[in-house]
Amino acid sequence: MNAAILAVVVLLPVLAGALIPFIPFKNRLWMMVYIEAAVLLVTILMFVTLFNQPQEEFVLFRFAGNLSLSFKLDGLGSVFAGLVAFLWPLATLYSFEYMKHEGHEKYFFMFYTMTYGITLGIALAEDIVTMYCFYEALSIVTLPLVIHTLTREAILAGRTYVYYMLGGAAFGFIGLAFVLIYGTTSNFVPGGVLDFAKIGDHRNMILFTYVMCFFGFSIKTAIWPFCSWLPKAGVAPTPVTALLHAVAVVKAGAFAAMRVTYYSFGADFLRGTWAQGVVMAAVIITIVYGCSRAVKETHMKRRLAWSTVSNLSYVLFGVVLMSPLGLAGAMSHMVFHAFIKISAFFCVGAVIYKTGREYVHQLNGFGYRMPKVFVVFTISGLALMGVPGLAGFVSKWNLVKAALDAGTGAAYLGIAALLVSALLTAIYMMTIVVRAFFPGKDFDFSTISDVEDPNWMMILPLTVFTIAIIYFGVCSGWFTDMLEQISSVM
Amino acid sequence: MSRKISEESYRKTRSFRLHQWFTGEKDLFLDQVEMKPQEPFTESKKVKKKREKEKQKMLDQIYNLERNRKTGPFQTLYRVVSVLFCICMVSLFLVAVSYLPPLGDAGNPANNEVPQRYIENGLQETGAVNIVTGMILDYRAFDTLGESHVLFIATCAVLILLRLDGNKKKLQEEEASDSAHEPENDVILQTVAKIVVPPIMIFGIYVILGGHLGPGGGFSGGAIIGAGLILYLNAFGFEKTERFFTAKTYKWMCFGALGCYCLAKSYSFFTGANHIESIIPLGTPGAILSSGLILILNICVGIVVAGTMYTFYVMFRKGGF
Amino acid sequence: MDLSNLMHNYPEAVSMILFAIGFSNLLLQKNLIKKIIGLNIMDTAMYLFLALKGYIVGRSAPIVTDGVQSVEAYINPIPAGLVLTGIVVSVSVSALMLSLTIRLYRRFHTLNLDEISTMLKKEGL
Amino acid sequence: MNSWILLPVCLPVIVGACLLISLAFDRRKDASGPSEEELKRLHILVFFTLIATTVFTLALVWAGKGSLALFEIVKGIPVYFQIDGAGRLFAAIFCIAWTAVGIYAFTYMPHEGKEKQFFAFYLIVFGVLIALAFSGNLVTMYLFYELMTVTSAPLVLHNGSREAIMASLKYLFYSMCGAYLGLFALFFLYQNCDTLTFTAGGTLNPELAAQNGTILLIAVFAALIGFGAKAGMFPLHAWLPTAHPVAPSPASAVLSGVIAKAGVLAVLRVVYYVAGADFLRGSWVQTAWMTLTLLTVFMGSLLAFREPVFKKRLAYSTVSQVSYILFGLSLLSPTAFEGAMLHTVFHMFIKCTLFLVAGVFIVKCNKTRVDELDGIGKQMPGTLWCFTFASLALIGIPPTSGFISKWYLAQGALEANVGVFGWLGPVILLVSALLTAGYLLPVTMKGFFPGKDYPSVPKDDAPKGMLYPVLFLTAIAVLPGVIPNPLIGFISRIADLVF
Amino acid sequence: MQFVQNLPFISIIVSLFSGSLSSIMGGKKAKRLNLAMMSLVAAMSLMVFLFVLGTGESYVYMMGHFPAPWGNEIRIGVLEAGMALFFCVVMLLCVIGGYQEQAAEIEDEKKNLYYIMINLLLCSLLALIYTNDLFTAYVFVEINTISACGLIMIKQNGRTIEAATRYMIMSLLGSGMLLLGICYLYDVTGHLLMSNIKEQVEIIHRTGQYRVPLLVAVGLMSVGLAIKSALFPFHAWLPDAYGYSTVSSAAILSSLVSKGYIFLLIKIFYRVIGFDVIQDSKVVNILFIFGILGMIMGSISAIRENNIRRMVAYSSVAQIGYIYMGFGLATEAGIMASIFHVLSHAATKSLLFLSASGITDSSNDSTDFFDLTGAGYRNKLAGIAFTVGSLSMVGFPALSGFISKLLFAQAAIGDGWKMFPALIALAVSTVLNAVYFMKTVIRLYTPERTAGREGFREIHMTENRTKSAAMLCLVALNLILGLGSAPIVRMIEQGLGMFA
Repeated sequence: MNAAILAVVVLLPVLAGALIPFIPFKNRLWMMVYIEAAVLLVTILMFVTLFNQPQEEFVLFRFAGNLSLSFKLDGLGSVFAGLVAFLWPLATLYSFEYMKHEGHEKYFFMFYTMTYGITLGIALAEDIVTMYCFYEALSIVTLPLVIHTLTREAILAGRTYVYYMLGGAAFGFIGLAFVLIYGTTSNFVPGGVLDFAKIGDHRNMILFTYVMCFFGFSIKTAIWPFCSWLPKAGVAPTPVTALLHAVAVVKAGAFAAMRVTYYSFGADFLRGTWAQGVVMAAVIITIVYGCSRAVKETHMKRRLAWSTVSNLSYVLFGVVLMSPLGLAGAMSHMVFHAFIKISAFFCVGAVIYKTGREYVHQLNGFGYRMPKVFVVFTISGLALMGVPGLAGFVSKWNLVKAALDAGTGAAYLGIAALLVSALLTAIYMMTIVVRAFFPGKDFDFSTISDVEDPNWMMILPLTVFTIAIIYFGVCSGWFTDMLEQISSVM
Repeated sequence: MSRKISEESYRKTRSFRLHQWFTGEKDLFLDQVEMKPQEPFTESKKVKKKREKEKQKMLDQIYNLERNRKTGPFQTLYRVVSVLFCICMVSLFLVAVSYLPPLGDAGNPANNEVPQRYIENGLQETGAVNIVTGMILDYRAFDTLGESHVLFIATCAVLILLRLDGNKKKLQEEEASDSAHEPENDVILQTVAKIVVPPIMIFGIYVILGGHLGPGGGFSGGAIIGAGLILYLNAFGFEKTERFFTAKTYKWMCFGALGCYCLAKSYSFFTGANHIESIIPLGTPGAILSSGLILILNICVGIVVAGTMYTFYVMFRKGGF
Repeated sequence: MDLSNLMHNYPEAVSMILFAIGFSNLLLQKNLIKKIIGLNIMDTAMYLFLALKGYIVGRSAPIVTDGVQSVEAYINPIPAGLVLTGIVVSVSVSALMLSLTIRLYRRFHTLNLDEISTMLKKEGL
Repeated sequence: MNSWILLPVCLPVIVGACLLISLAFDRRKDASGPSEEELKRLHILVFFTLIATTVFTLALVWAGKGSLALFEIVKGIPVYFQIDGAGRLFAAIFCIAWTAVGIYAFTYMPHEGKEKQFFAFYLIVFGVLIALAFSGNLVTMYLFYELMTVTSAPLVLHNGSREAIMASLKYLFYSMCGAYLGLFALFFLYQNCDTLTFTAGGTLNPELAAQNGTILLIAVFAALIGFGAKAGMFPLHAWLPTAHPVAPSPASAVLSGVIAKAGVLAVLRVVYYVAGADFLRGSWVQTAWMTLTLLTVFMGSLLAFREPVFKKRLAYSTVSQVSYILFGLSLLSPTAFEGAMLHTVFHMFIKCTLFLVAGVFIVKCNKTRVDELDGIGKQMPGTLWCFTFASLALIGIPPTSGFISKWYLAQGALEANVGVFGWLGPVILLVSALLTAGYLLPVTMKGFFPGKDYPSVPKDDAPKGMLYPVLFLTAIAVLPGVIPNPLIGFISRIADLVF
Repeated sequence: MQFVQNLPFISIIVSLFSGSLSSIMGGKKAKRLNLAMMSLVAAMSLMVFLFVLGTGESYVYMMGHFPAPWGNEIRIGVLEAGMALFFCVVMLLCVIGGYQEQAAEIEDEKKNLYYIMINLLLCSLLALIYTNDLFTAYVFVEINTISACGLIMIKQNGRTIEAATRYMIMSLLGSGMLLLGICYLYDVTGHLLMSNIKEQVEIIHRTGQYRVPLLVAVGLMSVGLAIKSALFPFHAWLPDAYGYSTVSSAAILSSLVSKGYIFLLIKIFYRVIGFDVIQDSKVVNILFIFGILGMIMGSISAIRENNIRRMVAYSSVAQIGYIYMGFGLATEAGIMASIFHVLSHAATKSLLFLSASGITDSSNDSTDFFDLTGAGYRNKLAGIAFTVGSLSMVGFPALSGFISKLLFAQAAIGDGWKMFPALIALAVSTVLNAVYFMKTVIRLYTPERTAGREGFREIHMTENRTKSAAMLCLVALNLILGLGSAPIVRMIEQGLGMFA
């Protein structure tokens, strides 16, 4: 199984997406079938490739000196690619239903499917230059999705979004330049590529570059000083906020941070240095800051967006521990949080789609009128809080195990931050659930008589995600082993 | 021992809040959870109008010229800084001059083999008695070619700015204003011009033609002829000069001179670079028709310079020939 | 900074001072015409400096008189040629600047460049 | 034999879940309340479930052996059930009290309405409690601890008023905060113990514990505070006084009587079955724990003394009485441990009786404040007599059960070499006993002797359905005082294992 | 001496002669002559470039019968031929792109004067690239200045005349200092030919006799040329000059004119003074600091701008800051990065100016941001072209901006104290670029109901055929620079090798 399939997997959705506005579909159904077929085909191809793991790399294009766009499948890449490939068809199905009454769908699905290919490109990138190119392409392709509704605040949100993204890429660029100069090769090699003969005395310079590069790449993961774009991007339609700002775009940022930390600069070079201290501090602040803002936020999507900000810093916390266990913990939370958050966002999306209500205090008594949606929401809430028996607890457990294994004071502080944020998560999730199921004594149900559950296209993804959350909660042993085996290669 | 305070003031004290927390009546955290969303920002019409008025007032403030003139510190600061900059520049130059090779000393680095060859076999190679003309028009001919084109492009620029022949009305009005100040047929000037203009012209031609034999050349001769023309125009007004010097003549004259100059020089460059023997005879030194192309080039340059001088003056005066 | 060489090179020092005067005039003067005058001062100082480069004590102008072609007889001809070219450049540039000033004066009736730009901003052209 | 453990856990949970689903359907049909015979069928169903679960649990308590591992929550740590000494004791007292209050609730609930929702959650919490009692390792216990919190919150907000919802949210978040402190401890214990399964005497790995001792002590202290939240210990006690007045009486009875003991069980498991008593003995954690418990005991009874609302007064009394138990545990000596266990048993039944009596007063004559209660004895002599006997037991007058547990506690305090607490503990217990008398006996005095000008009023006592459970609970509360030996023998057997 | 070696000389003479020839022609004929001349010169430059690439070493071409120190000479190497070719192509595209504006905005009888200016500008650029003699360079710098001033003022409204005046004042200051520098150099070394000066400079450097005048000469020449190419503190004239002149002159000015001076400065650094003398003279640090300031301040003032043409003008102040920062690094890699950035900036900036004019055409000719909302839908090709231009400016991969940023970063690394300011300035200025370019791109693509308003109309690609063609070629050029940058970088490296 040669590696050409990697390039096919990346370029097919980009091509399919780009063609959508130009193909004259007879009616909306045919368009839906075309898009869903394309996405499913890519997912199947992806899982076939994951299944028999082609080892050799595939050079797509060599454009300057030793710089080239090339793909290679390794452990970390296959986890992220697998996650994206699993979620995308379901999210597309959901967005068919959601986009029914939103405007100009063709452009929406064009960029939506192209993002799929580009995210796979990031996952399968073999060296830092390819990843950087797809990383930048991702910011540009997702911009039209953010400003899809073209209202005034959508434009403002889009503008902030693009400033942060390109700003981050600019700082990440410095890291890229450093790796190209000081690294033995631009490829991703587990354990780092820096050759210390060349670095010689100025270690601090490299550490400073690493900090700049980490902040550059993790701006997409909404790290504390630069996290205001994520809640603002909540103005986009729900499939965008759900898939992109809870799963694809932000996880791509975390994935890039993992690649840079473990595969370019090398974890043991960075462990114990002041750079790790600075980065750890920012991550811990984000964990607590994200949750505290979520508690005060009354707009549902923004509340979940702030919760994503804090949960992403869980992933970064794992990355920043600079140990193989830390990486395994980060990957596990990346996957589980993706399932939990996307189901929460889809529930909120269903509420908005059916009733158009967006604020928490308008949800009284919805539990009875939309039982399926709110049961799923409760399960994802419990999972997010970290109730044992659901996926959230397992990933928290892996992260904490790694932190304990690291054993530094900052790691313990991180654990405390994790628990404080879990408590705050409990607060902002449970208030919604209690309000939905127990509206209070004198609440007359006539006011919400028109509310009822959406049709199967929305319910199917929700059920699949809930089953996944419970399944991973109940038996996640094999998955954690796999992750540890991937990261042990460090 | 503690004063008995009223119920309301007690409610505001810190100990009461602590008691509330301790007994659990009121929790400092729970009630804030369900805030209502803020209303969108709306601006009443009156406020909007006031803001517009203020903005306009501010704009006038910025652009009022008198106040700008007296902008106090900024102007003086700019002036002081510039003066300081010039002073330190002068001192820098003086220091540099003090380190330059001594003036007039024969051993200066400038007197190396380059001027030596010019002087020793300049006459044989270019045929020009005046070594400087030989250098300008033969050794370093490319600069002088560029030179004449600088003149040409300057005239074009001036034409762009000042030529008015586009709209007739403006031309008449310009003509009227031009002659308004000049006295008609100023007798003294005309008689002096009648006496002086011919010798000027002849002397100019002499200087141009004698360029390769003695001091002079196309540039200085052309300037003299140009000055003569301007004097003639001043004295006899535009009707007289239009008879022999119109825009068309100028255009063709200028193109002819430059074209011939360019072609002649490119011939000599081409033959030089490809080491082909150029067929132009150098003639006997000292004779008028000696030193190959230099004479022709001098004439062309003279024409260009004279035309330019005259055009500048005419453009400044009337914007039309 | 040896003073004796400076004393010996006093003509170049004078030309440098002239250059500085011209330069500061061009920079500081508000009136456009005075700027152009400053420009001309600067150029003439430049050509003085350049002409001085070629001067050698006790030698005459490089025109071959009665067949004498030895180097000791004549001064260095190159600076003379360069000065000639320089003069032509400064003539054409001054002409251009003057015509610009005329056009500006016809349009704005002031010669102060800063005032002109504030007027333009005010019109929001 | 071990798969039988699942039965008493799953039965109530499944029945409760079915009730909830049927509740969702009939909500869809019509908003009107359930009809008469529907209610009857509901009562019968709930009654049989309660009885069956109690029978199965008591069978397990009596003859149950071995352990059962279900699925793995986290790699290497399964959901693990194990029947051991403490588990038996707590499971037994849980199901007895739970059934009695359940029967009482049949007649009480028409006063509140929405019986199906109440009984659904009531049964689910019962199943979770049994699972909690029998849980075999710390993670399983933590799982059922959190489930108990989440499922018991609807009991508090049953009547749907705004204060009820706010109180239940507060209850939820305080116990969540407690749970997360417990989780914090759990992580560190996982790192430093050989295994998390409960083994009497603790599974701490000696050299690991020596190596990072300080962080481990902090962790255990966090667990004490965290799990102590459910037991109403000082820093996180504030939810009790808010939750009880708004909850329906059976719910508040169960809440303060049974669920508070779940907190005690959690603390007991962490201290005696994972960390191990000798790890904490003499450390600053023990002293801090003792001071907190004594502070709560004293503060609780002081606040109860001044509280006009009858159920809030009982809530404060719960806060102080449960801290008696925690004080016993904190002394880390065998007799004190036995005293604590005894007091757990007795206090559960006494507090259930008191709250049920309060429920009767609310249902019959809609009186919630204490000063309204004078002359109640004339109207309902039987109920007030039960109240009097229960309060005597609580105060610790010799023939009743309270005296024995307080005696063992005082004995344990003097016996354990804990420095100043040796004598300070018993003194505070004594003073608080007096205060308990101070806030309970006036109710009986005013009830029976309202003074001359009280109009004579006809005697109509509580309805049968409520009176018999109250009588049954009073009997169980008071009688062990008379024949304590079997209970003490059973508890001393647990104590020998642990120390 | 094959014939192809004469082609550089012939291209200079042809452009010179066509300049004077078009003075006697009418507007239309002059336009056709200009087009023919430019394409002829481009073809000749291509042939020279291929020839020199083949031989692999630079050759000297004597102008006239007398060898170098006596007569003039031009020197043609890979770098010079490549730059000449690139400049001709870009100028051709800029002029073609602006035909419609030229027809509309310039008075009929002054059209031929405009084409004279363009011809002579091209001639002076070629001479600047090829010349090997300092004084010839000065003469053609003068021609360049005057023709550039002509280009600025051709539109003859109040703004352009005022901009032309400011431009002339600053340029004359610059050329005054340049001439003074040349005089000092002549006085100290005795030569005007670059290679001879170099030997003298090495002697001076060793003996240390005339060190101060040499330093002053280098300083004067660098500052003079910096003033002329609008480096940061001396850029006051640039926004008005580029902002208000016609489209093709703005494009030519921004991408070619200032680059001619920069190329002369490279020659002075490499061929006249020699690289080691430069490195220990402090002049390079001054240029570095001005470059860094330019990068930041240029972008900041671009953000504050409310007029799209002036915003693009300010952004070229920032890009020139990049180039001078490359000089400031005073390493081989730094110069190489600057030269590549010269090429990439020329291609991107002219694309931006052409597309900006296309956008303003479709929005009632107003350059105010408020009217441009939704212009991307009205004029599709201009919208796409502007987006490609801004993405290249921001450093989007696969476009030329990314490669030049990469080369700058690689040059900056490992350069002592200069590394951190350079890298941070690079990152910050990319962010600032992103801010004002993306703001505009988003504004272009927010739909706006302009059916009613007059002057707002849909412009189809075929309406202005020449401009669309020019824009497409420039986009292609950008992509070639972005994707196929490896051969170009190798060509520059080889050129620099034989440049000294």
